[in-house]
Amino acid sequence: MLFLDIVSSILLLAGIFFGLSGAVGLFRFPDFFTRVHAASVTDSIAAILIIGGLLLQTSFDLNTAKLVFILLFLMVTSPTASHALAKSARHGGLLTLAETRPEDKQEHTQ
Amino acid sequence: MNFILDYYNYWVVVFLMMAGFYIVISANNLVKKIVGLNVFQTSVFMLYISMGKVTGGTAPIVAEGVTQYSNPLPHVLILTAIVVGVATTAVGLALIVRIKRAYGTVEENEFENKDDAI
Amino acid sequence: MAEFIDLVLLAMLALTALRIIFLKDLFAVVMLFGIYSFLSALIFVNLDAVDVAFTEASVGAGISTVLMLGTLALTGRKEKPSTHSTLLPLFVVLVTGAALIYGTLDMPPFGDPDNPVHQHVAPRYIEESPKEVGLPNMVTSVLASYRGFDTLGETVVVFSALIGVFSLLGVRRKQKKDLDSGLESHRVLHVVAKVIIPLVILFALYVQFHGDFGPGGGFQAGVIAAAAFILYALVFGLPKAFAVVGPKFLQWMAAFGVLLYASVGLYSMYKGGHFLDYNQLAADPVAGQHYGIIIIELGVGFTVFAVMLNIFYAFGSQAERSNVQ
Amino acid sequence: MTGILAAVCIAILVVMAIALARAFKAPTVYDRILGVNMFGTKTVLFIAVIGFLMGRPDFLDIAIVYALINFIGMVAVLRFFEYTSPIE
Repeated sequence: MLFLDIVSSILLLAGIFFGLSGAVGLFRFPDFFTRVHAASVTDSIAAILIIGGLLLQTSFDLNTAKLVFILLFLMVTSPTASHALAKSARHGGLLTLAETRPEDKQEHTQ
Repeated sequence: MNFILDYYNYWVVVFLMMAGFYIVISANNLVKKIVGLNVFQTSVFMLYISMGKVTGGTAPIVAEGVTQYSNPLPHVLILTAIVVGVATTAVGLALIVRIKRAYGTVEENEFENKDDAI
Repeated sequence: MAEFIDLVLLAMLALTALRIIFLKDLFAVVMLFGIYSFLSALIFVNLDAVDVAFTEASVGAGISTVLMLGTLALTGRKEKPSTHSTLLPLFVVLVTGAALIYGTLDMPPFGDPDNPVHQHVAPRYIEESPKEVGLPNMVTSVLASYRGFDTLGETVVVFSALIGVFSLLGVRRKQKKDLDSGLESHRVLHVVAKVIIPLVILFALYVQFHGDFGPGGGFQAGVIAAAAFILYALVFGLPKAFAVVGPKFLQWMAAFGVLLYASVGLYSMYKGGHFLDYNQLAADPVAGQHYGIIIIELGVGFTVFAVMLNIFYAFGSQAERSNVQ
Repeated sequence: MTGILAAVCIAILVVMAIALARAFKAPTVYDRILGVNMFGTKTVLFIAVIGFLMGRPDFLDIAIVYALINFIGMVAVLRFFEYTSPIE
């Protein structure tokens, strides 16, 4: 029984680490597209780890089914939402950082 | 410190009420007034629910080994209030759409000279 | 631990409300209002109000935000600067705020078990309702059985909201030249929406019938099912959504829900009880309560689903009408 | 075990606060949508963890509703935003 607790707390702590790193990335990154990348990548991994950690706590009953449903749902929707957001931003004419700064554009193209 | 903990909930509810009240008064756009109304409404809901809370009690769903429940009656009242609140918000927004079509604007300070227009 | 979480969440809520006051871009105001509803639903979870959190999250954050966005699509995004000064409103707000805070000082302390509110009426319902109505979820038993007449009135209020919105806006008939609106360029959303919508409807049915044992019930189920169809209308466009579930059919469905609810009452009167007295519905009173509550929750689910979806159709078709001209 | 769950709760609260800050200070509207979306996903996790911390795991229904409404709200914002105006 103790083994399960250890594994689930490891998963939970890893989930926290990724969540916090995503949040820091969301706050400090210079432009929108880097922020979208930071937020969506860590969202997915933090959700997997934390819900995985919680799954080990349940004793295979209705709650396990609900947690698996949440996990599957988040795995489908959160990347889709980030993709749709980035595509809509691009469609709406938002420029990436490299495009907005012409002076360091030359060294990109060489 | 204990005194603040006892009344913290109510003070935040009053603060939200006043924030919603201020939005309704000072907002120029009708849609923002509706948002202000909803902010005010939600703070009233929170007042009722925080009165019904019992520290150490759990949600009013019967579960074995639980003795202390929070008071279920404010929950029923607020459940009804939320649904009625959304119904009124929907009708309010429909009115705003009609005002926009009739007057061409939803800004409060542009209505006075428009009355003779229609 | 719970008090600490309560403090932090309420602080976040206050900050969100403050930020809403100073925002001029109405899109941002509506999105922050979405966060405001989510946060208040979270606080309700923390204050043990599980059903209320369910309703606030699905109705408050879901339907209200979508309707406001629909209105903004018609009335424009920028709020023009107001001409009159903000001193007078600020003064009025501060005076009323001070009076209210002075009023809260002699309220009973938060969360104290022997507050007067917990002494008079509540113990009777906490002890009796599992026995008399036989449902673990006391909120549903009070909402549907003891206060059944009020919930009937509330369903009629939701129905009259539909009548109000329809008399104001009306739904555009489907013209031939209707442009295939919706998020066509988002191919990924098309595929994902097709996968998700059956799941959401399945979850709505679970919520509908799970209302007796856990958080859930007719209102929440109706809104979640309406949210599934709203997602379909958003991604595939209104013409396709009209083909799936037309506004005419939804009007009948809304009326049918209220009729179903009231006919349960009349039937229990026919069986010799009072209006909406479920004990007469079956031989054993508690079984009668179960039947009664399941049927009226179904009626409420029908009405709320039909009304919320139809109101969205009315707003959505306005947005398309203004674009077609 | 409850200690770990409490730590997870506090960490998720911190992440929600940062997502909220992003939603407040966002230069463009898309940043704001991003903040709202991240806030929504983190609330789903927060309710799941609170349910286990308080020993009432039947709160998970609300976590599911949160995930649904967060996604549908995001699609609605994108849909109606394309109607209103080009990027300012």
